[in-house]
Amino acid sequence: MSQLNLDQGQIDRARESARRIAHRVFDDMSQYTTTTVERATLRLMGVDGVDDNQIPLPNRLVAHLQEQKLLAHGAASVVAGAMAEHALTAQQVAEAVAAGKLVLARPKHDKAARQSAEAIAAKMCEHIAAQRAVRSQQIDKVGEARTPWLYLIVATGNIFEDIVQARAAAEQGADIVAVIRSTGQSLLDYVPYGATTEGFGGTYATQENFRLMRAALDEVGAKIGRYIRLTNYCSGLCMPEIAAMGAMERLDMMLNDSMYGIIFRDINMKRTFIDQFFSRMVNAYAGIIINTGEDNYLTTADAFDAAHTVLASQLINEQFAYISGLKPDQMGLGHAFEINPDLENGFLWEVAHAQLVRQVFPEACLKYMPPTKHMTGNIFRGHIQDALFNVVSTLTGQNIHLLGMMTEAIHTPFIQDRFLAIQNAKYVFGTMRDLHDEVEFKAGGRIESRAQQVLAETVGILADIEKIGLPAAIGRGTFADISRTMDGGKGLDGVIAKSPDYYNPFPDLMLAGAN
Amino acid sequence: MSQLNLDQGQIDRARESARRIAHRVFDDMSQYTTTTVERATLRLMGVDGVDDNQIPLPNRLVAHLQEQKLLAHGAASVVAGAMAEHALTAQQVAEAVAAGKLVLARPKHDKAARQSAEAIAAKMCEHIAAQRAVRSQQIDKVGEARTPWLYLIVATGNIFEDIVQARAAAEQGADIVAVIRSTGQSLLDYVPYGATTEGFGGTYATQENFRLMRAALDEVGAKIGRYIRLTNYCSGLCMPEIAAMGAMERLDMMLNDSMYGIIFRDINMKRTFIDQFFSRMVNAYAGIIINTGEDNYLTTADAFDAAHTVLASQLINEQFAYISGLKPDQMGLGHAFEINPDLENGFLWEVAHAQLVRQVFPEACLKYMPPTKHMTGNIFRGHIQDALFNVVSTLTGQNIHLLGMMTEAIHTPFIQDRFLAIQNAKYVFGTMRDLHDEVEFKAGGRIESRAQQVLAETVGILADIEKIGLPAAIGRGTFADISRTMDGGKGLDGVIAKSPDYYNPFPDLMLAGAN
Amino acid sequence: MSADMSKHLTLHTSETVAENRVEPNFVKPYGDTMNDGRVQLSFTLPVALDENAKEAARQLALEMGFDEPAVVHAEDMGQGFSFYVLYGQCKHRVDLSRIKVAKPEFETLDKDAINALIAEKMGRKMVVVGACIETDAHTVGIDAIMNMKGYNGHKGLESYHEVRAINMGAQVDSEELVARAIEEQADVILVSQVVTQKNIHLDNLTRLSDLLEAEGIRDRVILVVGGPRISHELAKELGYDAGFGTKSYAEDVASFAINEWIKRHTA
Amino acid sequence: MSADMSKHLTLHTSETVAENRVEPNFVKPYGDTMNDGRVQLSFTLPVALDENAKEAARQLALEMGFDEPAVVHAEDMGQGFSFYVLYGQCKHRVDLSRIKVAKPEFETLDKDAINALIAEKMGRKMVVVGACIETDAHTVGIDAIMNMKGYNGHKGLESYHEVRAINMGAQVDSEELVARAIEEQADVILVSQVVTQKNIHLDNLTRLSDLLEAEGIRDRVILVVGGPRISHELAKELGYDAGFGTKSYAEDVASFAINEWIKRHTA
Ligand code: B12
Ligand code: B12
Ligand SMILES: Cc1ncc(COP(=O)(O)O)c(C=O)c1O
Ligand SMILES: Cc1ncc(COP(=O)(O)O)c(C=O)c1O
Repeated sequence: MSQLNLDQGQIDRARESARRIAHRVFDDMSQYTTTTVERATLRLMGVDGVDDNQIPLPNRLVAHLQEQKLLAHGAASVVAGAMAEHALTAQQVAEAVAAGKLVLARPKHDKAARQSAEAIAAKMCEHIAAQRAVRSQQIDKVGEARTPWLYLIVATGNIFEDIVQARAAAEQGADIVAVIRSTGQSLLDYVPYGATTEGFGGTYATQENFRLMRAALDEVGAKIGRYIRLTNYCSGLCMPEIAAMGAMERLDMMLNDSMYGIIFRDINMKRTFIDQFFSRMVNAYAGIIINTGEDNYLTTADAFDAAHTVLASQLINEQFAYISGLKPDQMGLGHAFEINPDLENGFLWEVAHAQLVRQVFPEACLKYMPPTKHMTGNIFRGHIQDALFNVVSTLTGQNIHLLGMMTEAIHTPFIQDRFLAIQNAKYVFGTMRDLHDEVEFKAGGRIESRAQQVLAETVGILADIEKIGLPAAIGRGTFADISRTMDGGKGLDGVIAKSPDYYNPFPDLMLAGAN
Repeated sequence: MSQLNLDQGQIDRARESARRIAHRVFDDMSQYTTTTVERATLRLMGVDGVDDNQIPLPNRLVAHLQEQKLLAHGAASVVAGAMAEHALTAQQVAEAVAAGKLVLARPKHDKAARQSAEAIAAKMCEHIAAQRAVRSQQIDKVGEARTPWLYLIVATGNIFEDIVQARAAAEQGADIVAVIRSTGQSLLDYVPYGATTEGFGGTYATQENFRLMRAALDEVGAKIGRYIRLTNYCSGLCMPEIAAMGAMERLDMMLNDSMYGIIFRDINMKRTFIDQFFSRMVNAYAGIIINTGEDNYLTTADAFDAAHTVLASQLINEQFAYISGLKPDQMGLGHAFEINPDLENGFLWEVAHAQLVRQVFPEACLKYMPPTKHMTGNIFRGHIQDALFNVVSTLTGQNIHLLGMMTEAIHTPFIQDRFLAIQNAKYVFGTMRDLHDEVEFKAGGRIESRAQQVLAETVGILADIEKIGLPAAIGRGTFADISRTMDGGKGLDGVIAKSPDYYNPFPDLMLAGAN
Repeated sequence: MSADMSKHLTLHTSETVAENRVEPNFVKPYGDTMNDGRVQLSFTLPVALDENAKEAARQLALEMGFDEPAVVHAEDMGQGFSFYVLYGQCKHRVDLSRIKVAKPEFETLDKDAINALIAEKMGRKMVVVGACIETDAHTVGIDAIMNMKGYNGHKGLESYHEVRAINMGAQVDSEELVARAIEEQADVILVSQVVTQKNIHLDNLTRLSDLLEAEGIRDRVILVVGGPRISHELAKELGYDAGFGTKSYAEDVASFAINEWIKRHTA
Repeated sequence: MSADMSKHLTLHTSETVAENRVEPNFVKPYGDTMNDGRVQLSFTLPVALDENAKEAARQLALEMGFDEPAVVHAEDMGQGFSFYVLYGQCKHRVDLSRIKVAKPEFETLDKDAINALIAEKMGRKMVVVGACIETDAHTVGIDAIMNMKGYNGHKGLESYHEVRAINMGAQVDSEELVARAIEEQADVILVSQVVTQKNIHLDNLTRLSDLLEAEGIRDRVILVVGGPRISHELAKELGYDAGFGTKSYAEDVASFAINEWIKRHTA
C-alpha cells in the first residue's frame, strides 16, 4: 500500500518519550529481583522436577533460599557454591534441599561459585544457541512462509488432543500454532509439571507440554515441508520461568507484554516490570519473537476512541524490548481489528490504524489480532468480520496474523472452525495477492487524516505519561480503561531487593549474545 | 473510486461499432412481426383470460388470425374493425372467436379501424403512464434507497409463499424483489393465467401473480417507508406479452436481453430480435428498468478470458435499448463477479472489470451479479465470496446489486439465506461507506492495465462482429461459448413477414412518449 | 431481561389466564414453505473423506430425524478428519403452547423508578457486591452491569444513587466474595461467569452457593448470576435466585433485585 | 468417480474379502475431543422471536438427539420469523464398518487406455448420445463430460477418437432423445439433471426410462445420469446403470461405459 503521509517528527518525538518512560522504569526496577527470576535462573542451571506434593523443585529451592535470607544475593552463586562443596548437580542440590537433607548457606568461595555458575550458565546458553541454530537451519531448508503468517490456537485443555488439532491445523496451512494456556495459570506462582490433560479454556504451559508439541510440529512440519512455529504464553506470575522453558524447548514465539499482567491479571506492577525484563532477555537470546498484548486493550476500551493508547503502549513495549536485547524483527507488537462493525466507515478506520502501526514500526514483526469483542453467536456474520480483517491484514502488510474464528463468542475453536478460518484467510490473501501494491489512499482523505489524528493523540498521551511516570499513568486507567496501583495486585511478596553483591550470570551472557 | 485511465477514443470506437451492429439487425428485422408481438398488442388492447383448456385468449385470437391469413396485417386493426362492426370490446371479440361464434376478416373500413385501434391503444398508454406516475410519486414520498440497491429473489414456485418471503425480505432491507420464473416457462409459447402455486425453481409469470406481488410490496413498502421495486422476466418466447403485463401492473424492472433467449434458451434469433424490440419499447414507455443478461455468459465461458465479450454485448444491448426508446438510467446492463476464487489476484481483475463497465456506462443503472458458478456446497466459504462481491460493488459504484446467496450451489434461497445475505451486504456497505471516495488505484498498475486490455479486446471483437454481422458472430459462439444459427432454435414458426399495410398503434405512441 | 422481553411475558401470562387449555401450536423449522422442516447442519467426522464417510454423515442426519438429508459439501481436512455441510428436513416439531420458559417475574423499571422504589421500600441504600469469581477474568460483563459507564448507553449500578455498588473485579475467590458480602452486609450478590469450557462455570457457581450455605447467609442475600451462557432456568437449577444472559442491563438486574427484596420482606 | 475414489473402493472390497465379520467402528461428530459429538445447526422458525421461541429451538435440538444444545444466536427476522444458530452434542453414532456405499464397479482409465479398449473390444466407435432433458437447461455439466474442451483440464468425450459423441444440449424432450438414440444406434445415453426443486429431476428421469422401456430399447443402451445432486445409489434406484455426481469427468463415464459394455457382451 502506498504510505500514508505522516509527520516523522511526531513519530520521533513519541518514540523519544517512550524511551525515557521505559528507561525510568527500568532504572527504578534494577534494584530488585523476584522469586520467579531466581527460579528461572535455577531452571536454566538445570533444576527441574517436582516434589511429592507436585511442588516444583525450583520453588522449593527458592523458598528455602528465602527462608535462609539468601535470595537477595541471587540463587545462582549460592547453588553453584553448594554444588561445588558437595559435588552435586544443581538438580541434586534441589532434591537434597527438598528432602530436608541440605541447608544452603552463602558460598565459601564466592568468586569460585560465581565462576562455576557462569560456566553452567554458559553451557545452557550454548544449548539455547544450538536450538536457535536448529530453527534457522530448518527454516532455511524449507523456506519461510509468506506473510501474513497464519497463526492458530489450540485450546482443548489436553496436550494430546491439542497435538491432534495442531497437526491438522498445520496440514491445513497454519504457519504458527499457539497452545492457549488454561484459565488461571497466569496467577499460579509456580509452573505445573509434566504432560497435562486437564485445563479449562486452554492447556497448562509446562516444559513437557512444550517438548511434546515441539516434537509433533517438527514431525508434521517435515511431512508438509514447512517449519511450523510454536507459541506459548510468557506471561503471568512465572513469566521468566516460562521464558526459560521456552528457550530450552525451542519455542519460536511468546506472548510477552510489559503491562498485560498488571492490567488484565492484576499482577503487581513491580513484579511484572522486573519479570518482563528478564523474560525478554531470555527470549531475545533464544531468537524468540515476542507478541505484545495491546490488542487486549480494545476488548475493554473502545477500539476507535482508544486507538492512540495502543500505539503509545507499542512504543513503550518497543523500548522495554530494546533494553532486553530484542531486535525489531523479534517484536511482535500487538494490535487488533476491534472496531464495532456497526460503525459507519469502521473499515476505513481499521485500515488507518493498521497502516499507521505498520509505518511507525516498519521493521517490526507486527501481530495483528482478529475481531473478538464484537463477534456474536451469529457465526455467518462473524465469518465475514474475519474476512474483512483478513483484507486489512494483507493490504497493510501485517506479519503475524491471528486467525479469527467465527465461533469466537461461543467456544474455544473446534477443528472445523480452524479449518474454515484458514480457508477464509487463504482465499482472501490469494485473491488479493498484490492488492497492497495497487491501492493508494487519497492524500488528505479520511483514512490519512484518521492516522494523523491517532498519531497526534499518541504524541500527546506519551508526553503526559512521561510527565507523571508509567506507574502513575497506569494508575489513571490510561490503558484498557483499567487502573492499577504500584503496591496493589498479586505477587508483590515475590519482589526482593537485591543485595549489593547480587549475582546472576545470565544477563551478561545473554545481552551480549543476542542474535 | 478514482477513475481508471481509459482511452475515450477506444470507447467511442467500440460504441460506434455496436451502433452499426444493432441498427443493421433492426433494419433487417423490421419487415417481420411475431405471434407474441401480436398477442402483446391484443393484451394491451384489453384481451385477457383463458378458454376452457387454459389456452389464453390472446393465443386463440392470434391463432385464428393466422388461420385466416390476417396476421401479416397486424392484429390491431383487424380486431378493432371487428369491435366496431359488432359493437364488442376486444375481450368480447376474443371470446366470440374462441367460442367459434365469430370469424374475423379484414376490416371494412381500414382507416376507421386503425383510428379506433389507436384510440384503444392511447387509453392503455394513459393507464401505463399513470402507473409510471404512481411509481414516481411513491418514490418521491419515501425517497430513493441508496445504491447499490439490494436485489433479492424469491423462488418458491408458489406465489403466496413468495409473497411471505418477499415481505420478510423487504422488511429486512431488500430494495428490489425479483420473482424468479419457473424452469421452462420461457419455452412456453403462451403466458399462463391466474395465481399459480406450482412452479419448479421459480413461480410462473402471470398477470395475476404480478398483481398480487405488486399489492403485497406496496403494502409492506408503506409499512416500512420504502418503495420496493418488483422485477420479473421479460424473456423467452413471450417476451412482448410479459412486457405488456408488467407495464399494466407496474413492475419496475424486467430481465430483458437482446440475445439471452437465443444463446441460453435456443430460441430462434429472428424471433428474439423482433420480440426484444417490441418488449423494450413497452418497458421504455412504462419507465421500467431492463436488466440485461451478460452475467450469464460467465457461467458457461470463463470470467477472465471472456471479460471483453461481456462489455461488447453490453454495448450492443445499449444500442438496441436506444432504438426502443430506453434512457440510460433504464439500462440495467448486466455483469458479474464470476472469476474463479482460486485465481491469484482474481479480486484485482474483478475490480478492473467492474470499474471498466462503470466508466464505459457512467449513466447506466448497472446490474451487478454475485458469484454463482464457483459457489460450492461450502456455504461458509461462499458467504465470503459474496462479501468480496459486496466490496467490489460498493467500491465501483454499482446500482443494482443482486445479493449472493451462500446456498447458491444448493437450492433456491431459504428465508434465512436471504436474511444472512442482506446482513452481509449491509455490513460491508456500511463499514466501507466512503471507501470508494478514498481508494485510488496505481496509475499503470495491474488493475488499470487489465481494464485497458479488456477494453482493447472489446474494440477488436466488435470490429469483427461488425464485419460479419451479429447473427454470424453468434453462430461462431462469440458469446458464452455457445453457437446458434439464424434458422435454428425454437419459435421461428411464430415469425411472420409483415404485409405492406401492417399496422400496430403502439410504436408510434410509445416511442414518442417514453419518459 | 429487557423491557421488550417482559412485554412478551405479560402477553403469555395473560393468555394462560384466559384459557387454561391452550390449543396445540406446533412449530417446525421453515426453509421456503411452511412445515418443510429445513435445517442446516455442519460437523466434522474423525475419519478421512471417502464415500463411506460421506454416507456416515448422511446416516447421522437420518438418525437425528431428518428426511432426505443431503450432504451438500464434504471436504477432507487432513490427519484423518473430514468436514461436512448438510441440509435436511426435520421431522420433529414442538408444541409452542406447552412451552413456558421460566423467567424472573418482575417488570423492568427505569433508573429513576428503581431509585424511588428502593428509597420507599428499603429506606436505605441497597448494597450490591459483585465479582467475576474463581479463575474467570472476564470483567466486561459485570462491569457493564455495575460500573458507572454501563453498557450500550445503559448506565451501571454505580450511577444509581440508591445503590451502593461494590465491584470486586476479576478472579475473585468465592471465599473472598463471601467475606466481603458479610462485611458489607450485602443485600445482593452478583456473580459473572463467562468461561464455560468443560462446564467449569457450574463447578464455580456451585462452590459459591455451597459456601454461602455453609456461612448460613444464603437466605439473607439475593443471589444473581450472569453471563453469555447463563439462562434464568440454569440459575434456578443451581439454586440461584435469578440468571441473566446477553443483552442484560443494570436496570434489569436492579428491577429484579428490588422486586425480590420487596417480595421477601412483605411475605 | 475419480481415480482417487476407486482406490478407496478397491481397498474396501479387499477388506471385505479378507474378513467377513468386520469389527464395529463407531463414529461420531468431533469438535475438539474424540466423541464429543459437536454439531452446528441453523434454521428459521416461523414465529417471532421471544424466549419461548428460543426454547422451542432448543427443544427441537433435544428431539434431534443433542445433549446440552445451546442456542448461541437468536434473531428476529420480521414478519413472524426468527433465525437460530445452535451447537449441541450429538448422541447418535454410526457404525462405519456397516456402511458399504454402492459404487459402479470399474477402474478409471485414462483416455488412451479407454480408446484402446474400445478399439479392441468393440471394434468400432462407441456411440454416446447426451442431453439435458425436459425443462432443465443446465448444460455446463453435460458439456463438461461431452464437449471437446472438457472441464478442469479433463478433455471431453468429443476428443476421444473412438467415441462418437452427440450432445443434444438443453431442454431436450425425452421423446426427442429416445428418437435420436434409436436413430444413431446409441450404445450409451447420458442424461444430466441439475434442477432438483420439488424433486422434478426424479419425475424427469423416470419419464425417460419409462419411454426407453416402452420403446423396447432399455436393455440395449447403457443409461447414465449425472448432476450435482445425483449419486450412484439414487441412479440405481431409478433403474439407471450408473449415476455420477460432482467432480466427475469424461474418463470416469467412459471407463464405466466400456467396462459395462464388455461385461454385457461377454456375459
Ligand atoms: C474480552 C475477552 C477477553 C478479555 C477479558 C478482559 C476483561 N477484563 O474482561 C481477555 C483478553 C483478557 C480474555 C482472556 C481470556 N479469554 Co476471553 N474473551 C473475551 C471476549 C472477546 C469478549 C467477552 C466480552 O467482554 N463480552 C462483552 C460483554 C459485555 O458481554 P458478556 O460478558 O456476555 O456480558 C453481558 C451479559 O452476559 C450479562 N452479564 C455478564 N456477566 C453478568 C453478571 C451479572 C450479575 C449479570 C446480571 C449480567 C451479566 O450482561 C452483560 C451485558 O449485557 C470473548 C468472546 C466473545 N466475543 O464473547 C472471549 C471468551 C469469553 N474468552 C474465552 C477464553 C477461553 C479466554 C481465556 C481463558 C483464553 C486463554 N486461555 O488465554 C483467557 C483467560 C481469561 C480468564 N482467566 O478468564 C472464551 C471462553 C470459551 C468458553 N465458552 O469457555 C471466549 C468465548 C473466546 C473463545 N471463543 O475462545 N478474554
Ligand atoms: C450456470 C447456472 C445456470 C445457467 C445455465 C447455463 C447453462 N447453459 O448451463 C443459467 C444462468 C442459464 C441458469 C438458469 C437457471 N438456473 Co441455474 N445455475 C447455474 C449454476 C450457477 C452453476 C451450474 C453449473 O454450471 N455448474 C458447473 C457444472 C460443471 O457442474 P455440474 O452441473 O454439477 O456438473 C458436474 C457434475 O454434476 C457432473 N455431471 C453433470 N451432469 C452430468 C451428466 C452426466 C451424464 C455425467 C456423467 C455427469 C454429469 O459432471 C459435471 C462435471 O464434473 C448453479 C449454481 C451452482 N453454483 O451450482 C445454478 C442452479 C443449478 N440453477 C438453479 C435454478 C433454479 C435455475 C433457474 C431455474 C432459475 C430461474 N428460474 O430462472 C434457471 C432456469 C434454467 C433451466 N431451465 O434449467 C438452481 C437449482 C436449484 C435446485 N437444486 O433445484 C441452482 C442450484 C441455483 C440456485 N441456488 O438457485 N443457471
Ligand atoms: C501478552 C499476553 N499475555 C497473556 C495472555 C493470556 O492471558 P493469561 O495467560 O494471563 O490467561 C494474553 C491474552 O491473550 C496476552 O495478550
Ligand atoms: C436476461 C435474462 N432473461 C431470463 C433469464 C431467466 O431464464 P428463463 O426465464 O429463460 O428461464 C435470465 C437468467 O437469469 C436472464 O439473465
